[in-house]
Amino acid sequence: AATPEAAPSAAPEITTVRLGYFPNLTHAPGLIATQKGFFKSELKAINLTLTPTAFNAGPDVVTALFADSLDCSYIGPNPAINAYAQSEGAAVRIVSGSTSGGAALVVRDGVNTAADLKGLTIATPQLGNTQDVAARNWLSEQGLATDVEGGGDVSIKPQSNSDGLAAFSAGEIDGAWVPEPWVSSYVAAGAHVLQNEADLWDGGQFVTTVILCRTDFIDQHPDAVTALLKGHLAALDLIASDPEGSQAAVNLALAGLTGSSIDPKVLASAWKNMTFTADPLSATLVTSAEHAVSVGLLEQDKIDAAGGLPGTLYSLDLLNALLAERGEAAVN
Amino acid sequence: MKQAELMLRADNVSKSFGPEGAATVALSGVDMSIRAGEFVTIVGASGCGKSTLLNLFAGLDKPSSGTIEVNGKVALMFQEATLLPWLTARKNIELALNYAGVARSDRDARVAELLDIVRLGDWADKRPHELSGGMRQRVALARCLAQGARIVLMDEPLGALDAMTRDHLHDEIESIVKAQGLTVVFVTHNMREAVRLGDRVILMGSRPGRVVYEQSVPLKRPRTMDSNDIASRAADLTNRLKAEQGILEGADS
Amino acid sequence: MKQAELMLRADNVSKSFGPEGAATVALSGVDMSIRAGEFVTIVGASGCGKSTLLNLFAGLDKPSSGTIEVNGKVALMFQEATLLPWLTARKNIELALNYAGVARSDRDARVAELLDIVRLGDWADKRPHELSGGMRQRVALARCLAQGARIVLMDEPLGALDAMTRDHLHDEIESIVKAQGLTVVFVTHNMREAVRLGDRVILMGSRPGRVVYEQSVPLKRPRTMDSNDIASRAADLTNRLKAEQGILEGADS
Amino acid sequence: MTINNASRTQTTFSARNAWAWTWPKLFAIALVLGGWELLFLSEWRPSYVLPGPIETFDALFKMAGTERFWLAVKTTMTRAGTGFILALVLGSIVGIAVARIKPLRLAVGNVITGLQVMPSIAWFPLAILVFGLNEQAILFVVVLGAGPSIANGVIAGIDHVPPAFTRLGRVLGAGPIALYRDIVLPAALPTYVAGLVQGWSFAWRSLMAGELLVIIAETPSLGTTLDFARQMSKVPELIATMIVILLIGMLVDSVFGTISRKIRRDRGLAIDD
Amino acid sequence: MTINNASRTQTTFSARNAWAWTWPKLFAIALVLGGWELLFLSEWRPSYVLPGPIETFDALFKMAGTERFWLAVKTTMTRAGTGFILALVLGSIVGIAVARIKPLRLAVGNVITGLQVMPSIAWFPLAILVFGLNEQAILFVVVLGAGPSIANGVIAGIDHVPPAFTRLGRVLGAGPIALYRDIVLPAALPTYVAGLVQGWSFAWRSLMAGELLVIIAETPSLGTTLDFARQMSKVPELIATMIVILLIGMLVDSVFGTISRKIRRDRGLAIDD
Ligand SMILES: Nc1ncnc2c1ncn2[C@@H]1O[C@H](COP(=O)(O)OP(=O)(O)OP(=O)(O)O)[C@@H](O)[C@H]1O
Ligand SMILES: Nc1ncnc2c1ncn2[C@@H]1O[C@H](COP(=O)(O)OP(=O)(O)OP(=O)(O)O)[C@@H](O)[C@H]1O
Ligand SMILES: [Mg+2]
Ligand SMILES: [Mg+2]
Repeated sequence: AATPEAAPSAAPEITTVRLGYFPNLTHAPGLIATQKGFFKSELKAINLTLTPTAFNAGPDVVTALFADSLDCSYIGPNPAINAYAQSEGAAVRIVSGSTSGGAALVVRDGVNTAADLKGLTIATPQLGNTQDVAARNWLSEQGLATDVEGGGDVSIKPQSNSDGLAAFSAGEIDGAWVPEPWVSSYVAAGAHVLQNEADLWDGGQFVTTVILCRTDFIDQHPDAVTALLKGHLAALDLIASDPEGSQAAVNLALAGLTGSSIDPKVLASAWKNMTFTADPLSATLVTSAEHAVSVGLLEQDKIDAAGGLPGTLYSLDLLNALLAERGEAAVN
Repeated sequence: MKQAELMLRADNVSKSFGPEGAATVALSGVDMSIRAGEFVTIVGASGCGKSTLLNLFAGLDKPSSGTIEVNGKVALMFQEATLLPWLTARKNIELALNYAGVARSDRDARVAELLDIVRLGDWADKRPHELSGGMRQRVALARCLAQGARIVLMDEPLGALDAMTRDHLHDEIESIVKAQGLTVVFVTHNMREAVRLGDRVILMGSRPGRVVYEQSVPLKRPRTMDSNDIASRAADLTNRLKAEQGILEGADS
Repeated sequence: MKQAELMLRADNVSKSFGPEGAATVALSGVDMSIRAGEFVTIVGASGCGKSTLLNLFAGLDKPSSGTIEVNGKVALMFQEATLLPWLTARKNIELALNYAGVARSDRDARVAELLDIVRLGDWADKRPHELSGGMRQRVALARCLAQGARIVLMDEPLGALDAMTRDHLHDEIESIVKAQGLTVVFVTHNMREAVRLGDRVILMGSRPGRVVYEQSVPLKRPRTMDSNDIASRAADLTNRLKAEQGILEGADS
Repeated sequence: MTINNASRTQTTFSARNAWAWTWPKLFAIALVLGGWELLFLSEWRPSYVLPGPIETFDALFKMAGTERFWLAVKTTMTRAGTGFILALVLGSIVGIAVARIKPLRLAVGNVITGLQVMPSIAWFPLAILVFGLNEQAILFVVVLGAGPSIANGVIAGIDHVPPAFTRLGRVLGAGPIALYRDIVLPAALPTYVAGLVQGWSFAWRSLMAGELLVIIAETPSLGTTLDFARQMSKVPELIATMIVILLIGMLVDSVFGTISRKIRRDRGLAIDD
Repeated sequence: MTINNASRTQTTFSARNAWAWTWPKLFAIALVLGGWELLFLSEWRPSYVLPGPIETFDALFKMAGTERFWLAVKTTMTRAGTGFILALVLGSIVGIAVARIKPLRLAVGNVITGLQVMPSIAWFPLAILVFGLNEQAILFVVVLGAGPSIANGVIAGIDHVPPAFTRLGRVLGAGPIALYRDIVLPAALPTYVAGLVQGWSFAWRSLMAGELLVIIAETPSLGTTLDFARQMSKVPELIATMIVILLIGMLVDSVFGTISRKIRRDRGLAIDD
């Protein structure tokens, strides 16, 4: 029983926009825009400030959005769909895409075909996350059964990427379906790419990061969302025009948040596998969600209750207005 | 002499411990009335229920049947000197003064006075584990006197002391009791001590604990431990105790 | 009589507690020699170092200076009955038998025997908190006897007992000591008891603790507490104690 | 002041006692549920972040109706039990050794707490390296979580044994082993048992993290159930799992509580009430 | 058997004692480092999963050379301290109340352990709901982590106060507050202080998780440092951070240890050694 009190007239006064992102490579546009002050200057023009908050886990972002503690956030497609489905379509909207690509199945020497994987173990970052779903779906397409408990022809053992890498070096797992920069890290540790996820999608693109905002916030403060999107687009522009400079900015931002930065070589290699785009690639998200349903990691009835997919998940008018201003094609 | 106010009364008091079937009967049908200003000493075999009776009077335990009446504030000196190990002798006594409502400014002087009475003036700042057994007992005695209660129950308060210190404390206790008009119940195994101090001596028998004999001691005070009067009365009490226990023994082991 | 073997010896023993400057001197220059089969009783004012001396003999503490020699297994009965609260009276005694190497099959009978001696046959299966103070002391005594040591140190072992039980235990202790040829050091505040039991009585003075007087007791056994011989010797000891303490008091408070 | 025969009332024991035992619990439950329902009805937060008790218990009963749930409970309890017993044995041995052997104490005494404060996730890489991805790795994390706590409990217990008891042991002629077996450890038992509750909590919480380390085929677990509910933002399931964890914790506590009460009764530590 | 004057040797106290205090530690450190280096040299695992001590200490010193590191230590210690003190106050109050008020104990006694076993992450949603994304949310997680442990410590301590002391208090005429202030709590103090180490550990471990709840750019913390070193597979930094956590844990333990020793000495609980 979702009860959003969506009365635009009763828009509460705000002085700041609370934006979430992760210290992840896939959140590079957010990291760059924050680092370079793009958000700040755009918001300043409408007398708002930015309260950036870094997160470690998607669910916390969702809770924070639900709890009115956060307005918008860079986030992976899965938590976004969860938030949408759990709130029965009420609470959140995707306002823009951010990142695409940058995931692959990496395996140890001697594994050269899908068939070679039979009886082996691979890791994914987390049960039910994008890569996990992709891996299960791909394996089943290859005729290899998996199950949520790690049984089947190929045993999938979700675990944090760093544990996976340790397990890989210890010979405990034989491969992993991971996002960047982990693909590059595994390769550096002696693995090779068996399947680049990009090759599985039309046009080689599939969504890995979007910007998700509270529905209320979009309704009440479209100008603030527009300002955020402007900053986001500015970051995308920078990435396109100055890859080295943006990589340096990302590493600086990561160091600021985490105290560690990524080996520039790994970063450069990872960068090549990713595309940064405002296009939310909604078709790939829908397909990915269908995969999740088919492997039993998402409940169809929840999605139906929310109004289906894409349903009302996207709210791209503000983005499209900006794109139109810039003379670029609209996205959907 | 006009009958003084009734301070302590046990009316057909019984007390047993443990589950109904296998209970230990510590006291059975004990009647006792103690009037204001009386100094009653209780003697009796080990395990006959003396401590249990004092606990009942002090309200630490409830009788299994019968009634206990207590008419005023009670101080109890336990059989085993229970000092708080984290406090010095001085602080242990001060605590009692504090609860008795003695003003903070008066406490120091009062502690010094009490420690002098028990001859521990030099040991005020020692902690219990730094004191000998007898010293601990004396601190407990001082604390008991510090409570400022009108009714004082003492459970073998001088048991761990040498004759000399005992004599001294007999005098001190007697004079304090007299000066403050205290009502005292004093448990001891020393028959002479019982006669030396008591206005009345109560002899308890065991299994089950009960009152078997009472004797007023009309001797004039001051009394001395080695007076013949006291010796002969003490001998009489000892004989009665022996008789009482002898019966038991015949039936017993 | 040929001189028996030396069982315990203190040679110019001193013991102080606490930091160098503010130390409490518990014992100073104590010399003592106790031969096999001797029954030595120690009397002295409260706090004069009796327990400290027994601790040294038992090896629980080390002298600050001087030498302690001990020639055989020692049993010590503490001043405060220390029973293990999680064990019944029986088990407390059994533990000592166990350590003394008594075979498991013999222990039950031995426990029953010891509990009978201290007249607690019916209380074998009670835990310490279900016993009266005097009962606990008797269990501790039984345990001390259970240790099967040739040297037995007892620190006011009968202090919490009535005259009747005391008398009984005097006899029992005397006969056990004789039967087993034990060497005993027995601390008491009861002068008659000291004379009743001891082959030799040692009077200790306080501040600092030291030996001030020794007396052999050549009285024939069996002795009885109320014999005149014992009374007069006890009176003499009391006077000596008083004299000793009187001096102190004059100087002291 | 008159004190009357009070224990006479003990005859109507069972019925009254049961009620005295029950009502506070019922009252507390009613209070929590009532407050929660009120909060829910007040629409302080949308129901998808703060579901009402009805929805939550619905999720709980649905969950409890599945075989998978009971399998998860069984797996997790087995792991917790095994890990705890291992931690108990190792922690106790280390605790005794450290309490007894002075150089050892100086060497590693503080390290025990140092290990105790180490978050479980810090051990994951090591666990994988040493044990691989299997039950042992999970147990390793659990033992490293609970062991130091138990060892610290043992040390604290031994440290606070009244010296009268150890002196008694020496006087009785107990050898070092007998001294510990018969005197020091029994004397330390109450503190030790109290410490076990803490050890259990550490074991359990480490397990909840450790179960995410390795997902073993065909074995659902409470740790993953909790994490999955969280990852999927399924708040009713999350709260339902929390309730299950709470109930298990309470159950275990009442087991330890019973042991502790028995010990206290035996030693006369609980004289009244 | 001859016992000689032994305490004479106390004069050469300081030098010998310092050495007796130091060598076990040095020995233990040497042992650990030596074993580690040998393992490293054996090339059991590649150096990027198991770096050697040299590399690790290099990372440690590099880390310790940055201002950021000290800021992180300061932030985390401040949070731990604040959270612990809050947990101490609340846990103690709840513990005393539960130990003292029988219906309350029946109602919520077991719940305390139930809460104690709850993994920190389970509280994240509630923390965010109630407090939003800020320090309070982190403190909330810490308090919920450590509070129950401290409350349990208080309850255990109070439960094991010898009845002789409470009886004494009643005889002395102490009111309920005075009884607790002057007698029960001081008597429970040794157990209580021992329990505080457990409480601190819970606080610290909850904090390590709680710090991941919100990552604030200008305020680095040890929790995030640890987690990101792990997430980024920077094993030397991970181990270096673990060493820092270990050292802080040891430091805190030695503080509690000193308090505990003082208490024991005051009460004559530590007669020899
Ligand atoms: N652990 C200790 N620390 C400091 N002082 C102590 C310690 N043990 C004993 N003393 C001091 O040593 C002196 C002798 O004590 P001890 O217990 O030997 O006396 P005692 O003769 O047994 O007395 P009592 O008849 O009262 O038992 C006392 O002054 C006491 O304060
Ligand atoms: N808490 C208890 N549980 C069970 N039995 C008890 C308890 N307290 C006392 N008793 C029993 O009650 C009887 C009387 O004990 P009490 O302590 O009153 O004796 P007492 O006369 O003081 O003896 P003593 O002179 O040895 O101190 C004893 O048989 C004892 O075993
Ligand atoms: Mg008694
Ligand atoms: Mg003594």
